[in-house]
This record gives sequence, C-alpha cells and structure tokens, in this order.
Amino acid sequence: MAIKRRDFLKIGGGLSLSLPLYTCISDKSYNSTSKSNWLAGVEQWVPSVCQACPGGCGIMVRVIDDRAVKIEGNPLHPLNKGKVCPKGQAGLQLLYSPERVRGPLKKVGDRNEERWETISWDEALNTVSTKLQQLRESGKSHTVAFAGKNQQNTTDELVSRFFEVYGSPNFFKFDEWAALKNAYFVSQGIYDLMAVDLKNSRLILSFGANFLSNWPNVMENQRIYGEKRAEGDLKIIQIEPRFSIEASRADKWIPINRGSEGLLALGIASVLIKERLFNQAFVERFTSQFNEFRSFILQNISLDQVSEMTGVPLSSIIEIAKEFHTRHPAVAVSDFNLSYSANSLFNILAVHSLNALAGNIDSPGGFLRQRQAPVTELPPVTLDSVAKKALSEEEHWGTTESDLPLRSKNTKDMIDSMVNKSPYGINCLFLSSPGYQFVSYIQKKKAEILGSIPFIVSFSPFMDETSSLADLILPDTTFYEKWQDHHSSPLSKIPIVGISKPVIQPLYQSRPLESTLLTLARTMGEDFAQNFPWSDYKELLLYRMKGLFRAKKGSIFSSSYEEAQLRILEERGWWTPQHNSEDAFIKDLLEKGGWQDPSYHFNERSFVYQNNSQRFVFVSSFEIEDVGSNESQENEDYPLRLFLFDLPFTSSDSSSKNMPWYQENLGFRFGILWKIWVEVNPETAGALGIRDKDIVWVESPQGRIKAVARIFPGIGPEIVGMPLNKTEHPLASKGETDINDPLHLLEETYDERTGIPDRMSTRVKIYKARGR
Amino acid sequence: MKKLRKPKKLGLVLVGLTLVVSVFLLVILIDSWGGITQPLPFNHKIHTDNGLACEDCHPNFMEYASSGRPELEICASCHEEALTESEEEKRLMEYIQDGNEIDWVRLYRIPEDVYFSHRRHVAVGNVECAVCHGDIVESTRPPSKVRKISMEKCMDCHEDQEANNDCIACHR
Amino acid sequence: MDNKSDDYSKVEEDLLRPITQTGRDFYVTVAILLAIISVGVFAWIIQLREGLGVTGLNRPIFWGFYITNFVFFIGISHAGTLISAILRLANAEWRRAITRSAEVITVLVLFFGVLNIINDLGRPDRLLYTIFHGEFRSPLLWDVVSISIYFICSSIYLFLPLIPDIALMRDKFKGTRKGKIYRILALGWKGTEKQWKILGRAISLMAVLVIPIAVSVHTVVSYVFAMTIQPMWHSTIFGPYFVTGAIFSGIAALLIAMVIIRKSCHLQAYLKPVHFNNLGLLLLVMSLLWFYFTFTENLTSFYGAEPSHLAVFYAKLTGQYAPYFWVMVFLCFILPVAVLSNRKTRTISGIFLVSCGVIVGMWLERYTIVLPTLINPRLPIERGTYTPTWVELAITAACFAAFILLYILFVKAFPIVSIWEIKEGKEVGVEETAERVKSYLPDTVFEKKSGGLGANEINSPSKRENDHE
Amino acid sequence: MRKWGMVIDLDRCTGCQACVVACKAENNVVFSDPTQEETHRAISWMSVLTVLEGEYPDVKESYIPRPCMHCENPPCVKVCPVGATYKNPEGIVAQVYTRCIGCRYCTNNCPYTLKYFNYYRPRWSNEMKNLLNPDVSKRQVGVVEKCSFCHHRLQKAKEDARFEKRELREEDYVPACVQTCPTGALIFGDLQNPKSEVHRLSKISRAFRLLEELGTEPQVFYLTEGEWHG
Repeated sequence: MAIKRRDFLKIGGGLSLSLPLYTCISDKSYNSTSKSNWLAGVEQWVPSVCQACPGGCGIMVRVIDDRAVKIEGNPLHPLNKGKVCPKGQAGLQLLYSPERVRGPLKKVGDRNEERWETISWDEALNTVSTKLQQLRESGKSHTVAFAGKNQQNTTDELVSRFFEVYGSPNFFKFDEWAALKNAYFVSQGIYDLMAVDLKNSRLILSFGANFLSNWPNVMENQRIYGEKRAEGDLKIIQIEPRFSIEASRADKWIPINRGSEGLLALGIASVLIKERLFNQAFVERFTSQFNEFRSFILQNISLDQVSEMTGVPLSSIIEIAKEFHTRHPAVAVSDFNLSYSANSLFNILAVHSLNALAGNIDSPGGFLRQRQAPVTELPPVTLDSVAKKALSEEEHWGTTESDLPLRSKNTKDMIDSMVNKSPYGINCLFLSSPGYQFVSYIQKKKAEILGSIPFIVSFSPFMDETSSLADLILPDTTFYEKWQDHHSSPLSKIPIVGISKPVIQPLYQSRPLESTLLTLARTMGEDFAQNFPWSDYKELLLYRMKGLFRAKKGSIFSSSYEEAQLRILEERGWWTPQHNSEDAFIKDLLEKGGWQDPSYHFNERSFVYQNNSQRFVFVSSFEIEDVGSNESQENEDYPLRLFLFDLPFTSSDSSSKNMPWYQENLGFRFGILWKIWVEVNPETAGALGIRDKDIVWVESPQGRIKAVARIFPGIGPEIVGMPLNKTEHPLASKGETDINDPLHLLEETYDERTGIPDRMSTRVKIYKARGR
Repeated sequence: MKKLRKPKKLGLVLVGLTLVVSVFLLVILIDSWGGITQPLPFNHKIHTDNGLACEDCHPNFMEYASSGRPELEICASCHEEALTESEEEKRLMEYIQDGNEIDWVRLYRIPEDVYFSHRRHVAVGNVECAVCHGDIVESTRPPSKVRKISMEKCMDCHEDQEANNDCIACHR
Repeated sequence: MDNKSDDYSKVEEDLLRPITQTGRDFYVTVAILLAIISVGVFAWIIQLREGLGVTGLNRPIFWGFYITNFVFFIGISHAGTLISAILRLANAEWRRAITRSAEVITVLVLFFGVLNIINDLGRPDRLLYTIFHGEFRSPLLWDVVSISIYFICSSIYLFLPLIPDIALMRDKFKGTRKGKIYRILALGWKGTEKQWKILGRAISLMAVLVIPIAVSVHTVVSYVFAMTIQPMWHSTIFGPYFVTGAIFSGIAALLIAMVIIRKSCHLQAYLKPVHFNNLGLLLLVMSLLWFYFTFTENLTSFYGAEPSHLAVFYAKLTGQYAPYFWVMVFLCFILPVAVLSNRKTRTISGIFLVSCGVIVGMWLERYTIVLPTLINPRLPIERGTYTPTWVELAITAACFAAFILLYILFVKAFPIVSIWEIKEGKEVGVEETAERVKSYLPDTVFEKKSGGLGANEINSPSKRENDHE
Repeated sequence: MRKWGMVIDLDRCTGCQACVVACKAENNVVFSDPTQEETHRAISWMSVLTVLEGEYPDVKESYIPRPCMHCENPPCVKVCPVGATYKNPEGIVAQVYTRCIGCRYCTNNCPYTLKYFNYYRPRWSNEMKNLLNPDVSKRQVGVVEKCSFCHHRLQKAKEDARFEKRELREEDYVPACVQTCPTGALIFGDLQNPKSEVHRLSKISRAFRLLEELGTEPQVFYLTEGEWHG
C-alpha cells in the first residue's frame, strides 16, 4: 500500500517536474526561429513633424522595413534643434496603438450602444456624400457642422474651404488660448497670440504660465531655460496657487489665491505708477488711455487690499514690482491657465498692462509678433447660390454681448445651441479630434446630442469618446502616415513651416482626412469640385510651399551657423537665393524638413498695433468686485476648493491616452504611475485624518471620484489639486478611464465674456474611502 | 493477491517512466527537427556559374544588418522569359506571372539575443561570404537543414581575427 | 548471554517497530502532507510558467520568502551533523539515541534549502550556468560549493553509521523485496573485525571533517548578505551570528523531532528525559549566545547612527517589521530563558513548546534580516513594501510538509535510533565512561578504596573487547 | 581606452521626462500597467527622482535623473555568480540577458537600486511589437536589466566609423536620453579625454556623485549649485 503511494508520487512528481521545466526552458516566443521574420533590414531616417501637441517639432523617424521604430529630433529644426519631449518620444505608441480604428465603421442598432459593422470606403463615402448632397439640395447646407482642433496648417484651410464651398458657416475649432487672444485684441487689435522673447529677457514674471510644460513652443523655452540657467542670467518668479513644475524651477514661488492674479498685477502696477518705475517714453509714445488707467489704479487699488485678497504679502508685492523694473528686460506672462476662471479676461489684461508699463512690447526680451510664413494663398473660391445663401445664415453660436470688442467662439454655446436647436437644428456633425475640453463637454451632453443631431461622423483614428457618438467612422490616419505642414505657434518669434512626410504607409484601412475631403469634393458635382483642383493633398501642399521660394525670404532648415549668417544679412535687407528652381527648392525642403525665417524686424508699428490708434490700449473699465469674483460661496459641506491643473504636455487634446510610455510618467513627482491623485496640504490632511497614499473620495455637488491622496506642501491649506488628462489604464478604451476624470466634478460655470469653462470655483470635500 | 499486484505496480512505474522519457524525447526531437523545404529548389551553382555575384541577389550585406533575400523583382529581371526548360523554372515563371513573392525560408538562424550585422562583418571586417556560408555557391540544391550558428565558432573567429570579444559587442 | 540477546531482541523489536508496523495515523499524516505538497507543486508549476510575477516580490524587495526559507533551512541543517559530530567526538554517551535523528534532519533539510534557492531564481532552467560559467568572486558561488560539499559529507556521515543497521534489516527481511534493497545498501557488511575498524575510523574522520564544513556553510550563507554594501547586511559578525542562530534553530528542530518520534514510535525508553534535559541546556546556552549577537549587531547599528543603517534599524525595532522582531525576541530569548533556566519547567513538554517557539522565532529572525534592509535601500527616495502571495506561502508550506514527509518515510525505512550504537553503548560505552570518569579523578581515590567504583566493570569485558584481545 | 560617462546638470533639469520615455522607446522597455504600480514592478532604466523639501509656502524641489551609474567599482558585478553583469573595458557596466539566471543578487547589492527584474514576460500588444528596436533584445522573463548607456549605439557608431575609415568621434555616440534632453541637462562623453566637456564638468566644484562615500566611483556626475541632501 505504502509502496504504491510512493510510486504514484514518483510518477506524478516526475511528470509535474518535467512539464513546467519544459515550458520554462523553451521560451518559444523569445527564441526567434519563426520562419516569417525574414527582414530586409533596410533602415531609413524620415524627416517629419511631430503633431502630438500643437508645437510641431521637427522629428526624424527611424524606419526599418516599413516599421517606424524610434523618433529623434530633427537637429536642423529651429524650434527643437534635435530634441524631443516625452510625448513626442512616445509618439509611435499612438501610431501602433491597439485602439486604432481599422477601417470605416457603421453603427448598427441603437445609437446609444456601440455596435459596429465594417464597411468599405466606397460605401462610407457614398453615404456621406449622399447625405451632404441631400441637405444641400434641400437648402439646409448650413445645418452641417464641423468640430475640429485648432491647428496651424493647410488642413485647416482645406476643411474651412470645403465647408465654405459647401455652404456652412459652422466650422468650429476649440481654442484654449482664446482668452489671451481676446486680450491682445482688446489691447492691440490683434486676434492672435504674441511671442515672448524669453531668450533676451532677464526676468520672467509668470502668472501661472506653464511656459516650460504646456506652451506649444515648450521645446524652445526648455532650451532657452537650460542655456540661461547655465549662464546664470535668468530669474523666474512664478505666481500660482500650486507648486507647479515651473514653480519648482523658479527662483521664487509666490502662492496666490486663485483667480486673483489680475489683482496682484494691478497691485504691482500701482507700485510702478506710484514710484514712477514705469517706462515713461514708451507709455507716452505707444499707449493710449494711460491716464484713465492711472487714475483707476490710484483711486481703486490699495496695496493692503490687494495683499489681503491675493494672499501675497505686501513686501512681496513691492519687491516684485521693483525687481520687475530693475531687471530689464522683464516680461509678465500668463497663459490659458488664467482663462479658466470667471474673470479671465480681466486677469490677462491686467497682467499684460505690466508689459506696457515696462515698455516691453516690440522690443528685445519682450513681447513680439510673429510674421506669417509666406506660403501661397489658396485661389479664391467660387461659390454657387446655395452656398452664398447658406453662408449668410447666422453662425451656430453667437458671441456674447460685451462692452469690449471680443471675438470668441466657445464650446459651451455651440453645443448648447446645437442641443437646443436654436437658431436652427444641426442635421449633420463632423468630429475630428476636437480637443479635451470639447470632448469632456460633449460626453456630459451625450444623450442630448444624440437626441438632437441625426447624423454624426467621426474622423477619429482611435476608438474614443467622439467615436462613441458617431454613426459613421471614417478613420483618419495619425500624422505619421500623411502629408501635412505645420506652421509654428505664434508664441515663437520666428515663422517656421515644418513638412510632415508620411513616415510609413497608412496602417490598416485608414485614410488621411485630407484625401477623404478631396474625394468627397469630387463627388459633389462639377461646380463644387472645381474649387479643389488638386489630384491629391500632397499636390496641394507643395503648391502652397512654393510661395516660400517665391517670397525671397528665410531659408530651408540649416545649421545654426548658416542660420545666424542669414539672420544678420536679412535684417540688413540682403537675401541670396540658395536654390535655382522651385523643384530644387521643394526637393531640399522635403529632405531637410522645413523652412524658417530667422530674422525679426522691430518697430513695424502697424504690424504690432492693429487697432485704430496704433497704440496699446490700457483697459480700466473693471469693477474691483469683478476682480475678486473668484471667491465662490463659502460652503460648510464643501470646505475645500478644487484646483485642476494641466499635466505637462497634455493640454488641449486627448490623444495622449494612447501613449502609455508617456502617461505612466506624468505622476513622477508623486511616485504615481497610473492612479489619479489629489494633492492635499499637510495641515488640511492632518485635520481630516488623511494619511499619505490613502485612497479618498473627492466629492463636489456634481459627483465624486476616487483618488490617491498625496500630502503635498506645495499647495495651500484650503485647496486640493488634481491633474487633468491623466488616464488610469495604459491602453485606454471603452471609457474605462473616464470614470475618474476630475472634470466630472466641475460645476457648470463659465466666464461670461469668453464662454470658457471656469475650473477654479468648484468646491469639494475629501474623505477616506474604504478599501482600495 | 500479492502476486497479481506486483506486475501492476511495476507496470505503473514503467508507464510513468516511459511517459516522462518520451515527453523529453519528443521535445528534443521537435526542437532539433529543423527540416526545411524551400518553395523552389534554388540552384546556387547555375547562377554563380552564369556570372552572378552574391550582391546581385542579396543586395544589402554591405550596408545593413541583414543581407536581404532575393525579391521576385530580382528574379524577374533575368527570367523575363523562361531561359531553360527545367521544371523549377516553370514554377518560378508561375511566381513571376502571378506576382507572388517567393517565400524563401531562412537557412541561418541566430538566437534572438544576438545582434548580427552583415555590414559589420563584410563591409567593415572584410570577412568573405564563404567563411560563414561555406560552399553554398557551389551547391546545386538548397540545404535541407536549418543552420544554427554556435557561439564557439563566433568566438573562435573573433579571437583569430582579434575582433571585439566583449559580450555586449554581439549580445544585445 | 541469553539474557543479553533477549535484551537486544527487545531493543531490536522496539527500534524496528516503526518499520514493521504501520498504523492508521501514518496514512492520515502522509495523506495530509501529500495534500499540502500537491498544492505547493501546483503553485510551483504556476510560478515556473508565469515567472516570479506570481510572488509578492517587487522592486526593491527582490528577495523574500524563498531566501528566508533558504537561510532558515540551511540553519536547521546544522542540527544534525554538527551536534552529532561534536557529541561523537566529545564521546558524550547520551548521544547514542539521538545522533541519527539529528543527522537525517541535516541531509533532508539541506535539500529544501537548495530547493528554495532554485525556486528563487528567475531562470531555474539556467541553474547549471553556475557551474559552466561560474564566477568565483560571487559569494553565491561559495554557497554552491560549500553546500554541495556539506551535502555530500553529511550524507556520507549519515550513511556510514547506518550500514550496520541496514545489514541487520537485510537479515531480518531476507527474501522480500525490501530485503533486496537493504542488501544493496548494506554494501556487503558482515560485521567483521576489519569492517568495524574501518567503519569506526571512517565515522571519526567524517565527524572531524564535518564540523568545519558545517561551520563554513552557514558562515558562507551569511556572507551572501555580509559581502554586500547594504545597510545592516554588511556586518562583520554575520558569520558567527548566523552559525549561532543555525545551531540554535537546529537544536530546536532536533528536539521537536525527538519529542514526536518518542511519542509516535513509543521510544520513551530510549529517548529519556535526560536527553531532553541535556539538549535543553544546550538550547539555553545557544539562546543566550544568540541574544548576545543580536544585541551586539543592533546596538552597533544604533550607536553608529548612520542614516541608512538607522532606517533599517527602526524598520526592525519600531517600524513595519517591529511585530516580527519583538515576537522573535520573545520566542528566541525570553521564552527559552524563562522556561529552560528553571528545572521545574525544563520538562519534555516545556522543551517542546520552547523548541517550537524557537523554530518560529528563528524563521522570523531570517525574515527580519532579509526584509528591513530591502525596504530601506540607501537612496532614501525608493521605498517598498512586501506581502507574500499564496504561491510563496504554498511553496513554503510544501517545503515543510515535504521535509516532514521525507523524515517520516526515513523513519519508516530505517531505524531512527541507531541499534548498534545502543548496543555498543551498553557493551563498550558504560565501561569506557567509567574508565574515563576514573581517569578524571585523582588516583588517590582508587588507592584508598581498591576494587571500588569501576572495578567490576573492568573485570567483565564485553564481547567485542574479547574479540579485540 | 575610452571611459564613457555622463554629467547631469540638476540646475538645468526641468523634470520633463523626455529622457525617461526616450530610454524606454530606444531600449524596448515595456510600459507598466496598474498592476505593476500596485506591485512596484515597473521598469524604467532612466527615472527622474524627486526630492521635495520644506513647508508651505517655502518649498524646494529637486529633480534627479537617475540612469545606471556605471560605477568604476560596481558592487553588482562582484556578486554575480555567472558573470552576466560585468564591467567592459570602455567603462560600461553591461548586462547579458541570456546569461542571467535571475538570482537578483546584483539588484540587492546596488546601492542605487537601479537594476530591474523582469517579473513577467513583457506584454506587448501585437500592434506595438512593430515599434521594437531591432538593435536591442526583446526582454525575457526572469532576468535582470538596467541602463546600458545604449551600448548598441556605441557598436553602431564604431561600425560607422570603421566603415568610413576614421576614428570614432566623441559625438558619434550618445545615449537616447542625452540625445533628447530638451534643456541640455544631460551631457555625455569620454571622461578620459581631457578635452571633452564631461571631463571638464566632472572636475568643477559644482560636481558631485551619488553616495560617493561608498567608493563605488560612479561614472555619472551631478552638477548643482545648491546642496543636495540624498
């Protein structure tokens, strides 16, 4: 009996030992003896442009046998000079994301469900084309709308041209910089961004500006930061409620009550004015309404009050003001962060007035205005009567009535008017990566949108929130697979045009949006098609690029030495052609990756001030109450204020969800890879009995989400900070990641002037969650 | 009872043992099988006799890590029309007519953790093809076995040639 | 003579009873153990398939249960051979009934020590690289060498004294299949004068040889830690500290085994309270010695107050690992000293309790050596935590179960108390001891009382002595 | 012989993580998932450590990019029982995955805790297998890995130099992290070459090394104006 057992044990043991050992030893998947991996091993470096963010850095992609393997910076590109940010580095994960849509999809069954059927491109295009023609024939072309992202390229031109010819005024782009643009429009008559000459500036007075992490020209700023830190000739003062990356790199961090940045700026202005520390010559020559501004300041601004309302000590205000004057040239910068509060326009105008006081506009180390790259304009469109009539229809969102000349189109109004069918209902909506803010808003309104818009087409290359709305998906390629140009953000002082070549052929059955539109245009009838005479998008692109050759300015990307020479020559009015024909120019352009004009011409008054007076206009028509308006109602139930901040390189788009390499590093300061965290001041945490790394609920009247509490001395005792655009799963799909999106906590309040959502005034409470 | 039991027990042991042994044998067998048949019985000799050089069909070995397999285009450039009446060529012509790439099977297999570069060996190190590939140019039929290259051979040659013998020079 | 052979047949009967008779309890125990083992094997298969991801190990806690088990089992292995060898060389007569049960522990437990190391490897299939590509500067390779030698030596050391008993069983089970195996194992032992002489010499030689090897084994095990530059591992006293701990836990393991054998095999007549008393006292001494080392080790770290050392120190004494640490101090020092230093509580059950405590405590000691250092690496930015998964627990439990099972099977196959040594004890030992004791005393004692104390013994020579002359 | 080394200017670093991601992309390091976060098993050869000091509102934070230190006297090499990790003549502490038995002794003896262990087979989706760098191995389960100074780039650079019949120039070989660093905080080169930038910077008064007192002699130097409390 006993022996029998033993035998059994032996056999069983023998078997159980040998099998797992075998499975372990023969690690099949890692011994590449499979027969199909015969690679030619041909290696190429393809110059292109990264469009993972609005920056448009030059990249070189290493391609081995039609596989894109690694991204490096294009050393000749003047913006990034061979460097790439983490998002750009992770870009290939976007290209090879498992979430890519493989081909045109049609929604079947209930619109609320996501059941898809694969269809052919012919069928898909046919469906869209028929729909568009029907609407046009019945005189409803204006009820077609397009929502896309704000980008500086020819695609933008093509899309707006398409809808103009088609006859729809409803071409919407979400722009997070709108508040800033409005402010420059008010003060200088330019509805655009101004460039900041950080390179020559000796003091950066930053009002919550994420110039090292979230500006489109981050790479330029990072490089300048590195160089100037090495030289030691840079001082940064960061004024922000939270100890951000910029604050941690600044020489001084000044915490401030949220939303009162403008007031602090006025406080500083009052010191400058009272102590006569401003640039009188500039103010006299280039500004208007200064006297009103001065009397407004002198009458209304008391430093004690400013100090109390902003939470910044009096001594600090005076110190900043003096430093701002002495460390000339100094710039006061702000960005879209200030626009996410109910008094955004005031804040930005107040900050910008400091630059006028210091005379830092159109001067080295100050605010400059980028010249547009001289690409060929598209030929004028010929509109038929349908289009002409439709274009006279009211746009689907009106600008809010205001005492100031504003030009903003806002998400909220657009979606609300679509949902409410006022002034008219939208019959067909096209969505093409409309941006994070937009996406989060349409998600909230998903049911209403589905209820009021009968036909929605998404161009998204990924299965995401927009595709969940769509009835039809016409998958766009990623930017790695198509021809594209990219014009540098107006935040850089020099115009750069980068050429993005397809790095590999489009994967799966995806097609570039541009060629989809050109194909559609051809199906819309002779009259329509004659406005789009290009056989493919590449042809259109090169047509535009030829303007760069004809303009007799700038040069194709070249070494920094050549670039410096060119700049010196050009600024003295000389220019020598480097290419003897257009073809040679285009060939070189595609090889080097783009064109730039390194020269900058100062003192072109009419270019910098485009308002009637050709002067900087001081605005003083603010109520002081307006200024401190951010003080939302104290609420015992919700004692803390929620501070939402953008993580580095995440602003304005949701594509980063598909980049796990990049996403996992966003929480590096808090030792977090995937979880959403909430930053709590040690004092607050102590009072609430919350320990570091506890799992807590963050609850606002709108709902609650789970997060990891991190005790963080870099945030004030009455605030809790939470990151935006952080996913919790490496390969985000099916809305998994949205459960904990802090945007769900926001109350629906908006800046009345610009319609930009206010993410500063929501109050929350936090408490420990049970379990994990 | 006892007498009956004994052989049963023995049998059980034997069955168990044979099972274990056969599993291992099977594993070894499968692993070392490696018999390959090329889609076409390519005759290297005929081609080299007709004046073709290695790089005519394997175009990449001076420049890239991989030597490159002969693509259909290369075949088609000579075999525009059938040059002989051989059975093999007929089949090749079918490939060419259909435009199907010939799925040549790899002969030399290097473990996944080794980085081997033809360029490094041929263009930089001036190693003759024959040093590794033997007299394949003289062969009239494709070899039927996968060639595994042993580390000893690499090391010996590297030592003789005073090439880099650092592990990370080859192990990636 | 008849009387004597009756005695011996009684001894033989007593000592062979576990082999000849099998009760229900045996099967129940074996079944339970097999169940535990099979869970462990299942866990192990999973681990082999999936990799070490199924354990609780992480970064920077790269070592956990398995390494703790390894150190622990190697420690236990000192029970046997070292104690038996020392007692043999010291001619301690009370050793006779316990040496074998001690030696078996060594051989069996060493196997599980090694198994745990293999288990801990990320690539167990590359185990033999340590031989083909061994780099001798690594303390891990010193381990491989010293443990292999120790395993071989202690196996021989176990086997040699077993030969006469195997021969006895060969005769007893002649004709059966069992007998055949015993015949092979007996190596043709006939009990001739020459054979006894060679055996005696071989045993003594092995006893001498085994002691330094045993000491070296645990010293080298400690070197695995001591040779690193990690806080509270890099310590000069780790060698003796580990050896002390090893002997300490070894004695405890031996005591537990003895108590169980005594009870289950009804060997009360052979394993007497005096054995327990003696070993108990030894255990007490080791406990004190162990405490001395522990105290020194921790005080040095504390007093030196290097931040990286202090972090580990506090993790142990007040932090995350404090519960383990203080339980360990209680089980390895307070309880043993309290129980063992008192004659009244130094009973068999008292000693059993203490021994169990020491075993647990010493396992915890290894645990609190391995982990607090790992959760507190030198760079203060990286911190970790460790919770073992069921896989580790199952494999650990299976190791213990398999060890017990093998031990039981050994008891089933061979006499756990050496028969010939008991016989020898009666025949030679008694006289020798008397002679020895006599030699300790001043000669004058014997002059006054001629024919006193040992005279009778000397005059009644044993059978073997007769053969000698 | 050359001695490759790195200088990291902490005053320039903005903690942007470009080096971290570049490293992963170059070296086929698989991304983590939430389970790995839970179990502390994520692999990141280059990581940016942060040190936060002070109390609100006087807070200071340092970012410390940490690759492998490639010590002159590497504690990990000493303890490897099979020679899977060794110091190569050019100063790179190398790791040979096919030799490694996964005992993790080296990971425990690294005072910088910068060696990583593959607890799983790397989980690449089929799509993402396309972006794997053929110059670097796909990782096996159960072996230790760490920063290699992108040594495959060195081999390539040498190959190119010999192909072009010239000497290897210092700038021919840069690890992926250094190549991408937007602020120029990472500088790489030959520490033995008296003309090189790294050589110069490693000697200036701002230079220090991590845990210098251990005598491991890291070949990664840090620069900072302020004091770093490590």
